[in-house]
Amino acid sequence: MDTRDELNAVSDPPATAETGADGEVLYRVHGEPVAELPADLYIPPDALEVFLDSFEGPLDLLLYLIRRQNLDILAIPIAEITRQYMAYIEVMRALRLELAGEYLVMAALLAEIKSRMLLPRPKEAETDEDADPRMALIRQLQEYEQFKTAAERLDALPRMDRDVFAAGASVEALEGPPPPGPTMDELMEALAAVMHRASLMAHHHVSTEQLSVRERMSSILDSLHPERFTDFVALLLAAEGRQGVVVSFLAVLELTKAGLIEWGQSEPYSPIRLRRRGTPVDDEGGESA
Amino acid sequence: MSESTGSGVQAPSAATDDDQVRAVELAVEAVLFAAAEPVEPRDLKAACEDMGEVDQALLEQALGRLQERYQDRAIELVRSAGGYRFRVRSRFSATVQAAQPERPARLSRALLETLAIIAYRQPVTRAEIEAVRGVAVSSGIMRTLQEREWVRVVGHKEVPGRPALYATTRGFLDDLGLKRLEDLPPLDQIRDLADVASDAGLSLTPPETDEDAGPGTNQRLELDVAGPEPAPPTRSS
Amino acid sequence: MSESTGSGVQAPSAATDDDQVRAVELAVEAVLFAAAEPVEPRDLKAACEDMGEVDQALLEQALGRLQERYQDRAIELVRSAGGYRFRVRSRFSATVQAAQPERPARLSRALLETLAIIAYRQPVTRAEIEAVRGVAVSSGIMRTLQEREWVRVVGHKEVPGRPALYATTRGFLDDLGLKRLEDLPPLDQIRDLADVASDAGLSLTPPETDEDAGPGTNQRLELDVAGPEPAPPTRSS
Repeated sequence: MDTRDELNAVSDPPATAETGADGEVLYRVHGEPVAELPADLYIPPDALEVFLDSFEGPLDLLLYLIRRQNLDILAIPIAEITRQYMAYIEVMRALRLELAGEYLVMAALLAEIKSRMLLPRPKEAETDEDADPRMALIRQLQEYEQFKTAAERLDALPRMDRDVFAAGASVEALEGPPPPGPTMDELMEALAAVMHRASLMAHHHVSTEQLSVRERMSSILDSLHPERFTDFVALLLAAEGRQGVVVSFLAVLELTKAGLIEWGQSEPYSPIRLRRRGTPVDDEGGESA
Repeated sequence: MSESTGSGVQAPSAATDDDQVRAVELAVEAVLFAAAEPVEPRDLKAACEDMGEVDQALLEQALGRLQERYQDRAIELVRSAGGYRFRVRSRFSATVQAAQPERPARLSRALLETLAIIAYRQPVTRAEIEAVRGVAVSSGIMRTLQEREWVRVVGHKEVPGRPALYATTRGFLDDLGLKRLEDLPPLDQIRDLADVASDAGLSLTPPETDEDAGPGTNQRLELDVAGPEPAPPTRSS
Repeated sequence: MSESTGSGVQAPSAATDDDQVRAVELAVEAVLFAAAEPVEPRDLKAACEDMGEVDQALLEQALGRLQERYQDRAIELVRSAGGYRFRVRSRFSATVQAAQPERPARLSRALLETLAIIAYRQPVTRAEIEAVRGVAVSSGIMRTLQEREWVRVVGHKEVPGRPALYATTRGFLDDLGLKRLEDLPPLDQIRDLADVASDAGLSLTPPETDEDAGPGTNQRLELDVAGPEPAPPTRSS
């Protein structure tokens, strides 16, 4: 490949159109990016975003580009790979995927390697990295691939609770000093940790009100039968006042939304009745030794 | 099969039946030992569905054999409100206790997190708890929570497989000294607590935006279902 | 006891021994079924303390019998890093899964890659993990791994900032049914840089020269230094 083209590919990423020697096309139609992906991998346009989003980082993307062409890591055609890499970055940008800084750092590194390869090499300073600027990158790619493979193998091992299951028995019949109970502090601390982890912080507006609805959902669900209808009005206890009625009503709506209960009415204007969806749970049975 | 064939045919037929009983017996054994709570007879039948027709009689025969099998063992097969389960015989109380030399003074983090999520998200399925926690919830934890009577099954979600829906109990509130669930601190307050903790440089540093999907990308989707949309996490540093 | 007593005493003595083995067997059975996690031999012995001296041989005899007892059952007695546990035999996994319809969420690639690096390189800092993956490792992933008790902080590296050093736990091995770290699938061997060089038609000095560099620059070379022994190379291209 002509060195001038290589340079252009880096300094001028395919913002409008670029046709590579292998016929890969990446362009936009009416401002919409369209990528015709390599023949060895058909990706429906809808899945493109998912596809691009699925790279674990710049090394992963580079590895993909190299492997896709069945190339040995050790012989990366830097110019070609750089061009493709930039093309993918451009698509990510056009799709407004969150483009982590690492991708841009890698782009800069590729550009640097390219430029260094174009320069005449000073004979005296021939350590490995200087001899071939690709060396460091190659090592990094090899190492990443090593762990990528290891991760896949790790995932393939039979795992507790997914592929194999522990065998346990109830300890209910056992006697002994009562184990510790939960303290409010412990509970709150645990929940705070979960919320951090799960990025639940958006739930600013979950109030005590909603919590009472949640509780009511549990108790209503518990009181309903799958086979017998219950009068809706019976669930609204006047003794609880207006707030209690509202809570029950909201709970019923939530349960309906969750598909846990169903409504029935034998004829117009007759009482609205509810029952739990699904088949009955077994009734209490005696314990056998 | 005509009855005129006599014992020559009877024997293999009995053997086949016996094989089937044994197959059901083993399947039931596997399910009961892996379950977090008592298993209803029809769920046991469902677990054996690839063994042909498993009727009540066959199931009971298998259960009977299982019960016999553990007659003089350290565990027993019992039937209680929710169905069948294995439990450790009470005469091993001291033994089991002796095996835990240093009794944990507090509950495990995993158990507390699970309990907290059930309290705030009830009624909730195990998969939903896992989606929030980002890690699997073991059957052992669910079993413990129910045996301590802090959590119970209040129904089943009408989706394939009918997963159990968990809720907290009266006993849970009693143990916390609360009258009702809404006496639990509102989530806002817990958020503040979490912020304080992270400001203090404790283990609760806020998660980063990308890459965060512990159990895959569907974690975020699950959260969408459970509540208002998760805003970008607050990066407080 | 004198040896002159002959078989008249031998028989009861053997019977007593047998009773003792059986007592230990049942005690161990109770403890294992009651425990949510694998139980260490030490704790199993502690459970039998009121049965007189229970030495290693006796414990092993009891465990052997227990194993035999469940030979053709749906569950099996296994040993992993944390000790002994009963688990459902893998051929019944599908049955259990059918009865527990909610699959645990899949682990993200980001999490798995991070876990793999920690497993094979431990103890390792977050910066070192990031150097291998080429992207930032989110706090969420590190916390999820720790919450799941697969990873823990084992110390701090004595470099500026004293970053935490992460390692895998026994629970990690237990969850994968492994006895020790060496039982992990071997890492693919990375081709030597000298080969790389000769393939590339270059003459290079071996990479050792870089080893003295600071933590920032030599991360990639730590491969040769840390981590469990890379087992025989299985080169899968």
